[in-house]
Amino acid sequence: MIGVSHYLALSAILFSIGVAGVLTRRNALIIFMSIELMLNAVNLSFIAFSRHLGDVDGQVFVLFVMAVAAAEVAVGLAIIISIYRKRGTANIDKVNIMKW
Amino acid sequence: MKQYIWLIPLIPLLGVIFNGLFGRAFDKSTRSVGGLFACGTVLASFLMSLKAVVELSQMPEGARLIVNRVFPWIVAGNFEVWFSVALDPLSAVMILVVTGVGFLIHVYSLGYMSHDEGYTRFFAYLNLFMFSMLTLVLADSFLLLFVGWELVGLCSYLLIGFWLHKDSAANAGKKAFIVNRVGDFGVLCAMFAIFGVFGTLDFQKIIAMVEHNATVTPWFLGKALPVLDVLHTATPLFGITLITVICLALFLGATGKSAQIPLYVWLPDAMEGPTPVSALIHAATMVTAGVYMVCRTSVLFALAPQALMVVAIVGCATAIFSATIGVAQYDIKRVLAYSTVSQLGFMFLACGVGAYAVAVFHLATHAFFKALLFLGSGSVIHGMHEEQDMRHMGGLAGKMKITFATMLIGTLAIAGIPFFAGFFSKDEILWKAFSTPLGEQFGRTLWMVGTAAAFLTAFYMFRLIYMTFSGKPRWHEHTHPHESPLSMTGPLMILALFSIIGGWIGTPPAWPVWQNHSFYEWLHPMFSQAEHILTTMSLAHPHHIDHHAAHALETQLMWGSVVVALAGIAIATVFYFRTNRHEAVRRILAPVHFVLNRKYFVDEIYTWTIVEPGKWFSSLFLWKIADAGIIDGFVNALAGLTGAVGGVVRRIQTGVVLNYALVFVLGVIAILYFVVWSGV
Amino acid sequence: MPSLSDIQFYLPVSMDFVMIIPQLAILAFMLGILLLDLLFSDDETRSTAAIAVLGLACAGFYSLRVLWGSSSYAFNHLLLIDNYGLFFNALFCGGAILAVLISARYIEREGMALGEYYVILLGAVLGMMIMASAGSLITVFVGIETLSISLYALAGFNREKPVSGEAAIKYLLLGSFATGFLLYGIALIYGTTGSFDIITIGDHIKAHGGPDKVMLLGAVLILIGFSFKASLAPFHMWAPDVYQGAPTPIAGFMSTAAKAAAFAVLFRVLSIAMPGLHKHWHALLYVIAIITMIIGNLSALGQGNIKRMLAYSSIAHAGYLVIAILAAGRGEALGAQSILFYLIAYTLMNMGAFGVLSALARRNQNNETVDSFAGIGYRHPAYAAAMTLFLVSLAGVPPTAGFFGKFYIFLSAVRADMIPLAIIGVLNAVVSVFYYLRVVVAMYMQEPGEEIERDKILWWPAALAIGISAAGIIAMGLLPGRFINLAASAILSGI
Amino acid sequence: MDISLMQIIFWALAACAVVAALGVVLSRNAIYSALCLVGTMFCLAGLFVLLNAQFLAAAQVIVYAGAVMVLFLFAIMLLQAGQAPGEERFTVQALLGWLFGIILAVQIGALVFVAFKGQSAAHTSKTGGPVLSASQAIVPGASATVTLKDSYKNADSKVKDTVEIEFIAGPTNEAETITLTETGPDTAVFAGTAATLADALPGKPEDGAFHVQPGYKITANYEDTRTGNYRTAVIRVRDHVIEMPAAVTPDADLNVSVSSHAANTGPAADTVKIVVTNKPSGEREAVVLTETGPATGVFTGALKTKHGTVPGRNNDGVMIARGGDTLTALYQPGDGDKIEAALTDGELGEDEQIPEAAASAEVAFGNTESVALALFAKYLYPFEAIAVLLLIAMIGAVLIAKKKLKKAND
Repeated sequence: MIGVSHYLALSAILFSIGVAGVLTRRNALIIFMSIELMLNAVNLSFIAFSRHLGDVDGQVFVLFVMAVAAAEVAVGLAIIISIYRKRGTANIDKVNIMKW
Repeated sequence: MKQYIWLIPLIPLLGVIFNGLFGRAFDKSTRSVGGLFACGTVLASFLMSLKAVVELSQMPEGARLIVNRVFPWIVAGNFEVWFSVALDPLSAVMILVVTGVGFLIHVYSLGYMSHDEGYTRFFAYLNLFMFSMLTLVLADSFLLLFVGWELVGLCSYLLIGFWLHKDSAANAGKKAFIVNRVGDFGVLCAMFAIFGVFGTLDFQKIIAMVEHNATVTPWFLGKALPVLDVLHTATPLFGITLITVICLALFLGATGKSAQIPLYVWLPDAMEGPTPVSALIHAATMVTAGVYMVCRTSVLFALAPQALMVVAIVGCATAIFSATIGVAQYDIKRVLAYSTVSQLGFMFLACGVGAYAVAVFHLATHAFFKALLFLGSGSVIHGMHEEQDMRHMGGLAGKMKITFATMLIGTLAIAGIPFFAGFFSKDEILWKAFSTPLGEQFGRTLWMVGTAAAFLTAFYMFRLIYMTFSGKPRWHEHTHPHESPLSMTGPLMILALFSIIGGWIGTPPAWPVWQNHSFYEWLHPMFSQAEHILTTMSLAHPHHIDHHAAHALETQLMWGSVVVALAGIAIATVFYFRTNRHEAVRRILAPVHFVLNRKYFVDEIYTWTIVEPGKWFSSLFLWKIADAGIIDGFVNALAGLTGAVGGVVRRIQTGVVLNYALVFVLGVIAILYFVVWSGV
Repeated sequence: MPSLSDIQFYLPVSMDFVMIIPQLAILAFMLGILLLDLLFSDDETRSTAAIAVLGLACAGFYSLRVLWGSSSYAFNHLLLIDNYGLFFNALFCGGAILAVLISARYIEREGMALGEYYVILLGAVLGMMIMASAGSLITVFVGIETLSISLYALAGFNREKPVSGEAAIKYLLLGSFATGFLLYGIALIYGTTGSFDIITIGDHIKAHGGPDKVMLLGAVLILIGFSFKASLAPFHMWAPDVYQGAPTPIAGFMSTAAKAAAFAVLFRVLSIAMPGLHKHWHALLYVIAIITMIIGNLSALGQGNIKRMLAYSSIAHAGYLVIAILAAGRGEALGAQSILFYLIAYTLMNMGAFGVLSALARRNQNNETVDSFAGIGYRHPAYAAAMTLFLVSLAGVPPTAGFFGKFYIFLSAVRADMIPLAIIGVLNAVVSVFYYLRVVVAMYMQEPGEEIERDKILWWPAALAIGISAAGIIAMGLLPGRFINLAASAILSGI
Repeated sequence: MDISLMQIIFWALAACAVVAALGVVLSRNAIYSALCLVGTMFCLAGLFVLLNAQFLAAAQVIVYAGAVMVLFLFAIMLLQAGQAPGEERFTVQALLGWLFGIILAVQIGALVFVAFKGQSAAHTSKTGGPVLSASQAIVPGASATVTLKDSYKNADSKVKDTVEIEFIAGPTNEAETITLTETGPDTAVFAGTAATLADALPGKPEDGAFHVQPGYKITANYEDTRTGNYRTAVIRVRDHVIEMPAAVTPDADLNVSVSSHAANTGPAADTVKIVVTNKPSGEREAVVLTETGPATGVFTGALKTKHGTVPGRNNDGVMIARGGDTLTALYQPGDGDKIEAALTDGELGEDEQIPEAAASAEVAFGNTESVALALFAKYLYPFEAIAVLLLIAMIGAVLIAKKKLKKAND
């Protein structure tokens, strides 16, 4: 039987893949996509719990997460574009003027 | 007046505001208004103090206490501290000294700083200092005392670094501030511990609780116990009793502010500030704050004999240690600085043997003659156009008569010559050390070391006088020494007067004529409780000298110390008094050249066997290695170490955001492991 | 299951809206500025600033005077309207007013004078207000994100400056990364307790007795999310770079008001939703407090850039605040009060310090460094005196606000039987003196090197803000009782 | 839907999602990453459907896969960031990144998987599985009501079935078996009582009543024979017990009763005073309860409630309340012993769920209507706040991405 734990484990795996993506990639856009992956994984958890508890609130939260993620993407892409204009790269490890 | 004690510290604050706000508006011709205003506020404060003390003295002896609760200051649950000031015999002595000497130094500064750029700024700082110091001594609780404590530290920092164009001044200011913070750490810890035990920070309440052995419920015990049991049985650190820990923490603060081993290093450097500052802060008032605090908490210290012994040993060691260094110095202000450290050591020695009243007495007399000596040296420096090296002085006695005469009086006072103020207080300290209830052998040792320090004091002070005022002029060609204006010599003369008569209000019991113990009687109620605790303790280890024998012994010791002081002067005279005259004599009387040469030979043997090794030892080892190397090195190493660790820590911040995310996830993993997986 | 007939129980009523008038005021002024900005000419941002100040003042006044004393909820427990939240509303408004005053000329000088700047700033305040009053993890999340997105935009507002963009991208990437963890935590807490409502969660955790591991995992992840916002180690790494790169008034705003918001929500969630997990979060935050103070202070020691130094010092200050939270968690009333007291003090002194920096430091001229402040004491005595006051207060020297803030915190730690933590805190405070003092020494005791052009010194609005901060610090130092009583009344009715 | 088919769909979607997610992270080319992400999102949308969240599945496809990803693709094209250089380098950072990712997956995944193992994804706790409940607290000598809902024990739908449950009193470990009888022939609800005697003696097992004193605890562990899980019921014995209905509707009276032998001071009918607090609004009302007869030790009384949203005045005899409020009654006897009506808080307005309604709810769950009802009624406030957030994001994004700022005011 497919229980709630399967969904949760899948969610944890997807979340961790997203985390690994953030940690390993240098392209700002791909890092962003990895973060989206993390958020999507969390959404899966929310919906699985929502179903498990028989409570619709979890689904409402997922809607909010989607809206917020969209907002973050909009601002984030704008910032990446502005940085690209200045430095001609979207590689995040080149963005290190400020350190120590 | 009784309701207005709190005005005494506040009046100088007016001067701060006046000079702070309008100081920049004055030009060179009108700025003396600011200086006069500053002097006026301190004078007003002095007069009010005088009035208040007179009123205090008219109260019955056991009940001499005026408390002004101004407003509730910190209220947090059951914890309540009032902004309140208290005048009792101890703080009465302090405010008179602070405002009195402070006023004279203000007047002196009118002349001394008249050509300086930051004239009004200087007076604003001085007034701020008066405010802070008066707050400190009038404080009714540890908290307000600590506020004053920090503020005087800040003022000291501002004033040391007053001449900011000098790099050394800036560094000295920094050194003072940082070293003092180490001491403050001790005071803060002690405050928290005291609050933890007593549940209050009020001096009166704490003393009353000790007196009645009140029942307290400290948080760390969770049960009610008599306070003395708590203090004597709790052992927070390495088996040391709580009361000892508290007292040692307090004393750590005192060593910082009062420049004792190991935290004295800042004071000699502090001489980078203008001379009136050295006189006011680093000789007469601020540095005595540590002594004042120990006296203020005398009851607590009396309960901790081990801590008292530490105080006595540190005081005694500082006295001899800095005296030896003083012998090898050429900068006139540095000699005085080391002498200050040494004299403060005497005061702590007195505190450590339970003779608090004597400590306060020496504090007062020292304030007079040390302020006098510093102001005198300032007058010399002023007259010599900012020359501080004694090797470039000499023969000034004729050029600066008043300065010479007054400084000579000050020197006689500090050297412990009978009839001068310093004699009475220092002699009594040595006697009290000799007869301490803390142990016979211990007392003898303290006395011997103290007497040796007194001998050195007499020696190096007369060395200073001879090198500065006697012999041939060694100054640079275009230097034209001149006597200072009346605004500077006036305070010198007044202070000289006090350096002579100041000691007569508290003669030792062994003094043959004109017995007068009014100073000790005045302070008696302040320390009777602490002395009672100490005497009952000494009954446990009886070494009771009968009264008559004691009197005889004290007389002998008194004469002994006079002889020692005279010996110091004599040796100084042999080596420094007009030594250059020998060369003249040698040229004129060629036939006796051989004899003179032999004499020189003796001199040289003496010099090379005793003085030079001594000088070498003191200058190379004590000054260069112990002081500059070990202690400075320790402070620097500490700063360097934290800096180095900081440098490593900050390298984690690589600037690459991916590394930050890595650290983030590492943190998450570690926390999940410790809290979720291994916990529960 | 909700059905149509249930709607009447959930639909908001007028009382709900009365309770959020401060938020509505901010929103109204936000939209108003957005519209008016179209009418004004391009360069006209000063009147916009004035309107923003007016709006913030209205919201702050309404919170502190009219709504003060409410103990209610709004919107189906999504918001808890109590003195605690109202206090923070006022604090955010105060901090934002200072930020606006400092910004007024700053953004002109830096060539980024756009009315939208204030719109986004007000948006950030709105987000903070939602956070401080949040009664549900949903509102917590929405508040945090409103604040964060506003701050991402503000950090990168000065596009012409490479560091500004760098600050924005670093903040955004790490911020949304942290949001992922926060959300995961919320999901797990929701799954184990069946609710987003923090009171219900708290009851559930308490009733549950021993914590189940998933619940603990969720709680820990939520705490990590908050720790990021509050810049607690090891989740602090963004702070130095972001503060340094962001426009200076915004850096001040982030390090004070935004941090206060993070602490507001952290403390409320800990004390309402997680008392049942006290043992666990106490141990966790204990370690975090120590690491945070040590890393913040040690890193600040070697900084040559004042802005960056203040950033590290702000990390250290977050560590002190955690001590207060720990004391409060042990039932020490003073601990809770000292959080609020410290936050007022910290807002005043840090905004003030960043204000002086904004006023004196011109962009792209590398004159945010300690060395460039050499001799300022003579050329700009008023600013230098104010800066000295702020730094001295940050170092915790009495009788300033900073001293009493630290005093209350360490006292509460001692009372809550956390002596080692108090001692570590005091030692850290001693170390911090080294780097604060360096600036003072430079200002008064170092000869200026080459003359740095400081022609466009910001004057009156910024000076007003600096003056207000300085006066506040002195007032708090002289009358700390008043302010601790205010904090006490904010705590008593709230948590 | 056939179980095995559902399993196949789940495993297929899950595998696709993981593979696509790895594709996002591993692709050298950003465009492939983006396409893989779209794939992951489609798989997740499918899983959402499996979880009965059809509306969100649609939103996932439209908002994420549609709008957000198109935005990403535009950005990639605009920045020509498809093949960014420098990605090929192997670094410690990458190694640690993967290591940490795996650790995190194990840490979180294993924990949640084990914790929820064997629990159905579908909502169980209200509709299925046994529910054992009992009076929360009683005074010594009173009887506690025990009810059990367990459809599995409804062996014969024609007759009233019985269930026996063993209760153990602590600390004496006295065991009694209580027989619960079905309330009707096919209700699957069983009821019974546990009698007690106010008696300090340790009673014999199975003598029909517990010998208890205040402070004792009577517990039962009831095994759900289907899953092997235990349900626990606890009855606490106290000096005083305060009782209140679990729910009342607005404008109805709130009946409160207190049992207390100590308050029964005289032979006449005594009174006790309790305070009812409306937790969210803070309104307090004092209620005087009268003893039901001389020396019964049971006191009853009622408090008027009125529907309203503005908190009323304290002690005016009427409690102003609205749906969702929680009322707490507090009885404070003279000896300072506080007793809260711990779990007898009432929820105004919501009638208790009728078990039969669950089936229809299961169908309605997750559909557009139920999400919309929650969104526009209960969560209207954050919904509006999100609108503001989007506005701010829009302004910010436009400003930052705009080509040139105004000239610096130098």
